[in-house]
Amino acid sequence: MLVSKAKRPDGRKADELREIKIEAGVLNRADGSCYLEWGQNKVVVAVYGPREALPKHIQNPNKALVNYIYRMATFSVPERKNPKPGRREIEISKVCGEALESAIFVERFPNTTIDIFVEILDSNAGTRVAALTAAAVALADAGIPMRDLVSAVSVGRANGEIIVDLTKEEEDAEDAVDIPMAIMPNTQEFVLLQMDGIMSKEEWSKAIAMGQKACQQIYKLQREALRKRYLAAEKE
Amino acid sequence: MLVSKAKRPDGRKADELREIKIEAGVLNRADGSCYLEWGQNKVVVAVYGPREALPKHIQNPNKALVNYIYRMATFSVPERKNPKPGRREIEISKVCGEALESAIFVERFPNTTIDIFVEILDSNAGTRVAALTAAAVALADAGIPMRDLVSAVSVGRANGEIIVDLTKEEEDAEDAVDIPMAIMPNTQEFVLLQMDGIMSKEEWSKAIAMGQKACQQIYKLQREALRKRYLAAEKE
Amino acid sequence: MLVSKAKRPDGRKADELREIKIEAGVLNRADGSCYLEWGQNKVVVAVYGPREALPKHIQNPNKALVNYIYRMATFSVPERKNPKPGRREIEISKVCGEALESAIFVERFPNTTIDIFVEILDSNAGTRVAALTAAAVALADAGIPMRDLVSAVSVGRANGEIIVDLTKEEEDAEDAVDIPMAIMPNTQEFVLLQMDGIMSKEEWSKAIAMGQKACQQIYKLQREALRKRYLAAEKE
Amino acid sequence: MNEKVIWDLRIEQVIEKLKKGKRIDGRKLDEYRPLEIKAAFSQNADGSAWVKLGATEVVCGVKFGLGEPYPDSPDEGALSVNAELLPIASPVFEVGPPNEDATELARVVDRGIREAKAIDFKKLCIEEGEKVWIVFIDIYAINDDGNLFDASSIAALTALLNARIPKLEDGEIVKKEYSGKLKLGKLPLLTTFAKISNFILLDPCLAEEKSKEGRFSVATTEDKKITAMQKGEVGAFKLKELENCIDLAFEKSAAVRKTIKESIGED
Amino acid sequence: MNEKVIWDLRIEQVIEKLKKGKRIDGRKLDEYRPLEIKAAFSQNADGSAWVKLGATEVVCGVKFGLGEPYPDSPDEGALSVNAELLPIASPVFEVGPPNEDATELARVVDRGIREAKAIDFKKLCIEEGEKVWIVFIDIYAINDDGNLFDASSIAALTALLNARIPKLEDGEIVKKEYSGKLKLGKLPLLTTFAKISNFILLDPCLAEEKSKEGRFSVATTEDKKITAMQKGEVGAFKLKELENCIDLAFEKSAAVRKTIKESIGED
Amino acid sequence: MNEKVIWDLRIEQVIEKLKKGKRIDGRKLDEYRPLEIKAAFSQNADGSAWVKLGATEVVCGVKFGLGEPYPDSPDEGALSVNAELLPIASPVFEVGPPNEDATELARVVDRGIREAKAIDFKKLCIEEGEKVWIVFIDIYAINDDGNLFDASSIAALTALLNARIPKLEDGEIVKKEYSGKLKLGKLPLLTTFAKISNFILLDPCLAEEKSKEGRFSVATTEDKKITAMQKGEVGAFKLKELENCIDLAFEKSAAVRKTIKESIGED
Repeated sequence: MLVSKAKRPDGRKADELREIKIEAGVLNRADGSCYLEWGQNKVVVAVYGPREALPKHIQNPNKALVNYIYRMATFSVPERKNPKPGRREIEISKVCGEALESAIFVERFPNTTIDIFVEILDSNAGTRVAALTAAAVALADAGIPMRDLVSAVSVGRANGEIIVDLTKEEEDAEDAVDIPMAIMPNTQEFVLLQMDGIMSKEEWSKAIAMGQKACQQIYKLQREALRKRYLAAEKE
Repeated sequence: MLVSKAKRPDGRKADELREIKIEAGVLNRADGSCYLEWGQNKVVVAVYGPREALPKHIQNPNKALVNYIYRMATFSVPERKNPKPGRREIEISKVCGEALESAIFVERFPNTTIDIFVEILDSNAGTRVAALTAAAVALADAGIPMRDLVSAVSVGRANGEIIVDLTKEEEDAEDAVDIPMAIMPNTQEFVLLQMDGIMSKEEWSKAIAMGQKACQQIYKLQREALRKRYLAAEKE
Repeated sequence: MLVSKAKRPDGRKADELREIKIEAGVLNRADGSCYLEWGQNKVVVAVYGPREALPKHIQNPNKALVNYIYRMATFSVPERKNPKPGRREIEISKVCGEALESAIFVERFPNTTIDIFVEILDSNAGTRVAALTAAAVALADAGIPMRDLVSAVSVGRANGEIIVDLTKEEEDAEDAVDIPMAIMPNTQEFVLLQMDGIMSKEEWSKAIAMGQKACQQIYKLQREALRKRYLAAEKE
Repeated sequence: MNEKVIWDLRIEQVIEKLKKGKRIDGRKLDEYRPLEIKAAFSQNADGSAWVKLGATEVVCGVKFGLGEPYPDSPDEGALSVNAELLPIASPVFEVGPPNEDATELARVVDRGIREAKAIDFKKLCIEEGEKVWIVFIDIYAINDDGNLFDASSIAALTALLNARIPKLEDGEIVKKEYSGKLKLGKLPLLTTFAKISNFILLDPCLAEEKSKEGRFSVATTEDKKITAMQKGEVGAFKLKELENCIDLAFEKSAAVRKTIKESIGED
Repeated sequence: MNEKVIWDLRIEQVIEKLKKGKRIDGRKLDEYRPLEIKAAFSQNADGSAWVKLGATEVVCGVKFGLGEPYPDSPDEGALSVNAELLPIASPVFEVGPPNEDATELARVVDRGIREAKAIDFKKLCIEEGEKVWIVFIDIYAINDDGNLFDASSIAALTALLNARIPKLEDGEIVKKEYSGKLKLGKLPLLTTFAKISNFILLDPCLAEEKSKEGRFSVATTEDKKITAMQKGEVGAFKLKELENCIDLAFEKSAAVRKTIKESIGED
Repeated sequence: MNEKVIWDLRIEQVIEKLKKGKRIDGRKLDEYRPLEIKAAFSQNADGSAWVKLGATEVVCGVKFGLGEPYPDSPDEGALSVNAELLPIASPVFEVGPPNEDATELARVVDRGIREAKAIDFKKLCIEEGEKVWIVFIDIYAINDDGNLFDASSIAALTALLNARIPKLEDGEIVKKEYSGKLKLGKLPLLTTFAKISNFILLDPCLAEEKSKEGRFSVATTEDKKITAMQKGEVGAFKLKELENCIDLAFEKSAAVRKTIKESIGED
C-alpha cells in the first residue's frame, strides 16, 4: 500500500498519529479510570461496576448492561456548547457503548450495570475515538474481563489525501471524509464504524487499512499505560 | 327538525358528512388497530392490552387504566407542528380517554392498562372525533369488552348555518362554533362533549340533534369495518 | 449597641420590623398550615407528614426526609415570573429545608417524608425568611416534634445604615448587603445564614446582633399564632 | 391506605344520603357552597382574586406582558391561561409542571373567557404587527375541597375585572403605574355539575367528586349564551340531563356574578 | 413474559434455519422483503411517503420552514431530520421524546442524504445571511417488523422526491401554493445488514434483528459512492464481511431506487 | 450496602480521632490539604484551571459569549456560573441536569465573585443596550473527595485570572484571537468549614463531610471584606463559631491566593 508523502497542515505524514498520552487509574472514587491526551483532545473516563442495576426493572438476568455516557464540557469547543446533551452526544454514547459491550464478557455479570462516563475537556476532532480508546483502558483498570481491548482511530480524506487521525482543520476541507473506527486489535474485528462524507469503495479500503495499522500503535500505548498502572499498584 | 338547504363551501348539505373510510386490524404488532380517513383527515390507532400496568404503583386493583395518547405528526398541519406535545394534545388525550373508558368494562381487568395510541397523519378539522371513532374500532379489534361502541362527530355553526362535520374553512368563519361530541350509539348517552364559540341554547339543541343522527351513520361504518375484519380473520 | 436614628424610606427605624400577621391552621387538606403576611409579602405554607416516603428507594431507615419546596407565584413579583422553578428557588428550597431539618426530631420517623410546600403570593424582599418563619409554625401546627421553633429575618445594610428587614427598595441601594438568617430562638444557634454584598466583619457583627433581637420578636408572634390555633382547636 | 378506607366510607355516605334526596353537607342538589371573594389581594399582580368556595380555595393573578402578535391577527393582543394544582392544596397533588388535570382546567377556563369575547383583543394592540399586550391569567389551587373548575373561573373573572393595564413609556412598562382598567365585554362563568347515581349535583364538594360518574361544565354569560362546554371524567350524560344543567347554569351563575361585582365594589 | 418465551423460540428458529442456509421467512440471504410505496399521501405535508417493507411500515413527511442560516454558511439552507418510534409501532416502544434508538436512526438517515449532497443547499437560500429554507424531514415508525433504517431511508428519499417548495409572498409562505419541486442531485439510500451466526443477511426482519450480533448500514448513491456508514448494536464485523456488504448495497439499492421512481411516476 | 458499612466505620473513626484532637488524615483543624493548580489547561476555553485539593479534583473553563444586556443595566456585561457534579467524580452522582447540590455550589461561587465586584461589568459592554459580553464560568467536578466548594472557587478564580477576551470584528468573535486579558478588581475566595462534634474543621475531606453537622462557607477578599456566606446542610452554628470561621477565612485564603498567583506566573 502506498502512503502519500505530502505533508499535512500540522506537518504530519498521511499515516502519522498526533501525540497520544494515556494514564490509567487517575481517580480514587471510580472503580477504573483513565486520562488521555490525543493532540489537543483531553478526555477523562471513569468506570463504575459491575454494580447492581437500579431501578430493578431495567436489570437483565442474562447479562450486565453497559451504559456509556459521552459528554463534552461547554468550554471544550471553539464556541461554548449548550450544557444540555445534544443528539450528537446521544448517538455517540449509544454506538460507543455497543462497541465496548462487544468486547466485554457481559454474560458473567447478570443484573448489573457497567457505567462508563466520559468527559471531553478540550477538543480538536476525533474525540469519540479518543474517548473509546481511553474507556477501554479504564475498563481494564476496573478489572472488567474483556475478550480484547478496543483501539480506535479516525481515518478519512482531506485535500485529496487518504490520511489517519484528522484534525478539525482537515475535517473542514472541501472534500473531507471522516471515518471513526474501532477494532479489537487481536481479532481485527470492527466494533465501531461510522462515516461522514462521500468516497469510492477503493478509497474507503485504503483508509481502513491505514486505520488498522494505526490501531496497532494505539493498542501498544494502551497496554503500556496499563502496565505502568499495574506496576504502580503493586508497589503500593 | 328543519335542515338548511344552503350549500357549504365544499358543496355538502348541512347534515352531510365528509367521506369516511375505516379499516380495522391494519397493524401486526398491536393487539388491535384501525386506519381511518375522514375527508382529508388520516388517523392510525393502535391498541395494546389489557396488559400489566407498570410501574406497579400505578396499578388499580379495581380496574384497568385507560391510557389514551393523541398526537399529531409534525407535517399533518399547514404549518409544521412542534414535535413536543402541546397543551391541546394533552387535553384531548385526557377527555377522549375518559370518553372511551366510559364504554369499556374496565372493572374486569384489575391491575392492567389498556393503551390507545393515536397518530394524526393529515388533518382538516375534526381530528379528535375522527380519532375517537377509529379508537373505538381498534378497541373492538383488540377484543376489549365494551358496553357499546363510541361514535363521534363534530357539529356546530358556520356562516349562520347549523351544520355537521365542520372543515377548517368553516371553523375559521367569523361566527364559528365547534362542538365535538361522542355518544354510545345504543344508549344515546354522551361520553364526550366540548364546545368552542358562543351560541344560544336553541342553536345548541339543534346542532346536537344533527350530531346524534350523524353518529348513527358513523356507527354503521364502524360496524361494517369490524364485520369485514372478522370475515377476513375467519378466512385466515 | 448603637442603633441609628435615621429614618428609612418607609419611615421605619433601623431595627424596626414591618408589620407581621401569622395565622396557623388555615387549610383543611394539609396536616399543618400557615398563612403569613409580612409587609407586602404574602405566604401560604402547607405541611404533610410524616408520611411514607415513596418511591421506597428514597426512604432513609434512620430518619425522616425533609422536603421543602419554595415557589413564587408568577404574579407575585413586579415582572411576571416564568412558571418553571428557577435556580434561585431551588437553592432556597435546599438551604431552608436543611435549616428546618436542623430543628426537627427527624430520627423519630424513619422511612417517612415530611413535605413542606411554600407558595409566595405577593412579595417585597425577605420572602425566604418570611416563608421559613411561616413553615416553622405550619410544622408545629402539624404536630411535628421539634427541638425549638425556627425564627428568621433578613438584616443588612442600605444607604450606609445597618438595618433589619430590608425592603426591595433598600435591597436595590448602591451599597446594599442582604443577610437572610434563621435561628432556633432558645439556643440562639444559626440554622440559616446567607449573604449577598460586601461588608467588613464589624458591620456584619452589628447586623447579626440586630437580627438576633428581631428573631425574638418574631418568635413571640409565632407562639401567639400557635396559641390562638390551639385555643380554637380546643373549642371545636 | 387509611386515607382510602376513609374516602370509601365517605363515598358510601354520599350515595346513601343521595338516595334519600340529601347531600352530604346538607345542601340542595342545585345549591352552591358559601362563596367569599377577596379581590385585588396581591399588589404585584395587575389584577388578582382569592376565592373561597366552601373550603375550596383558589388564587388568581393577572399580569400584562409585552409580546408580538400572532401573524394571523396582527392587530390583536393575546391571552394565556395557566393553572397549577399546588401540592399545598391536596395530599395527592404533586410538585412539577402542570399535569393533564391542570391543563384541562386552564384550557376550559380559557375557552369560557376567550369564546365569550369577554376581552376585546383589538384594544390590546399597541403597534400593529409589532407589539401587543399579552394577558397572563395564572391560577393556583390552594385547597382542593372539590370543584376547582368553578372556583378558578370565578377567580379568573374577578381578577380580570380588577385588572389595570400598565402604563407604557417609550415602549417599556412603567412599574407600579397604570394607564387604566381592563374592560370586559361579557362576564362568562363556568358552572359545574357532577352525576352520582343518576342525580345531578351543582358544585360538587370533594367527597362528591370522588363519588361521581361524570363531570359536566358549561360556561355562560349574563345574556344567556353558552360559550364553552366540557364533559370530563369517566361517565355518560343523557341529553335531558345536559339540557337541565344548561338551564341551571344560566340561573345559578347570575347569583355568582352578583357576588363578584360586590367584591370589586360594583353593585 | 410469554412474549419473551415466544421471541426466544423464534430466535432459535432463525438460527436453526440459517444453519441450513435458510431464512425464517424463506427469503434468500441477500433478498429484500416486498416493498410498497405510497408517495404524497398527506396533503398538508410538502412532500410525503408511506412505505411498507414487508410488514414494517414507516411514514415520512417533508415540510419547508423559514429560518436564519448558520453563521458559517450564510448562503445555504438547512436540513433537520427527526424520527419518532411511535408506540403504535411496537409493544416495546414508549411515549416520549425520541430516545437513543430514534436519535441514531434520524442521524444515520440524515448523514446519508446530507453527505451525498442530495440537496443543493445553496438553492435554498432566500436572502443571504438573513433567510433560508429549512427542510424538515420527519419520520414516524408505524409498525416495526424489522429494519426501520432502510424503510426510513426509502420514505425520506421518496418524500424529498415529491416535495414541493412553498410559494413566498412578501417573505411569508402562501398556504397551499408552491413555487416548484425540490430537485435532488443524488439519490442516496441506506442498505442494512444483520450478522447472525456468521451469516450476513440483508434487510433483517424483526425476528432476525432480535437474533443479531451486529448491524451494519451503508448509504450509497446511484453512481456507486458511499456516503455514510453505521455499525450499530453489539457485535463485531470482519473486514471481508463489510466489503461484501458494500458491494451488495450498490447492487440492491439500485432496485429499490427503481421502485421509488415508479412510486412518483418517474420510470 | 458494603459501601454504607465502610462509611459508617470511617465516620466513627473521624469522630474518635477528633475527640483526641486529631483529624483522620493527620491535618490540623485549620489546615488545607495540598493544593495543585494547572492554569490554562484547555485551549478552547478562554480561561481555564484544573484544581487538585488533596484528592478532590475540579476543572473550570471560562468562555465569553455575546448577548443582550439586562434592561435594568444596559451598559453592563453579565455573568453566568454553572456547575456539574459529573458522575465521573463519585459513585453517588447521577447523569442529568444540575441537581440542587450543583445549583447551590454554582450560586455560592457566583455570589462570591459577583458581590466582590471582582469583574467590572461596565468594561464588558460592547454597545450600550444592544450587545455585551457574557462571562460563562462552567465548573465540573472530576473527583469528589470533599470540599468541592473551595476547589470550585479556586478553579473559578484561577480561570478568570487567565481568561482572555476574544477579539471582535464587525461584531463577531474572531476565533483564536484575543483583544486582551480580563482584569479582576478583587480576588474573592470561598473558605469552607465543617462542624463535627462541636469541632470546627477547615477544608473537610469526604469522610469528614459525611460526619458533619453543618457546613459554613464564607467568601472573603484580599482586603478582608466578606462578600458571601452560606450555611448549608443540616446543623446549627453558634455565633462564636461563625466569628472564628470568618477570621480563619481571612487568614487561610491569603495563602491560597498566593498559590493561585503562582499558577498563572504572577508571584
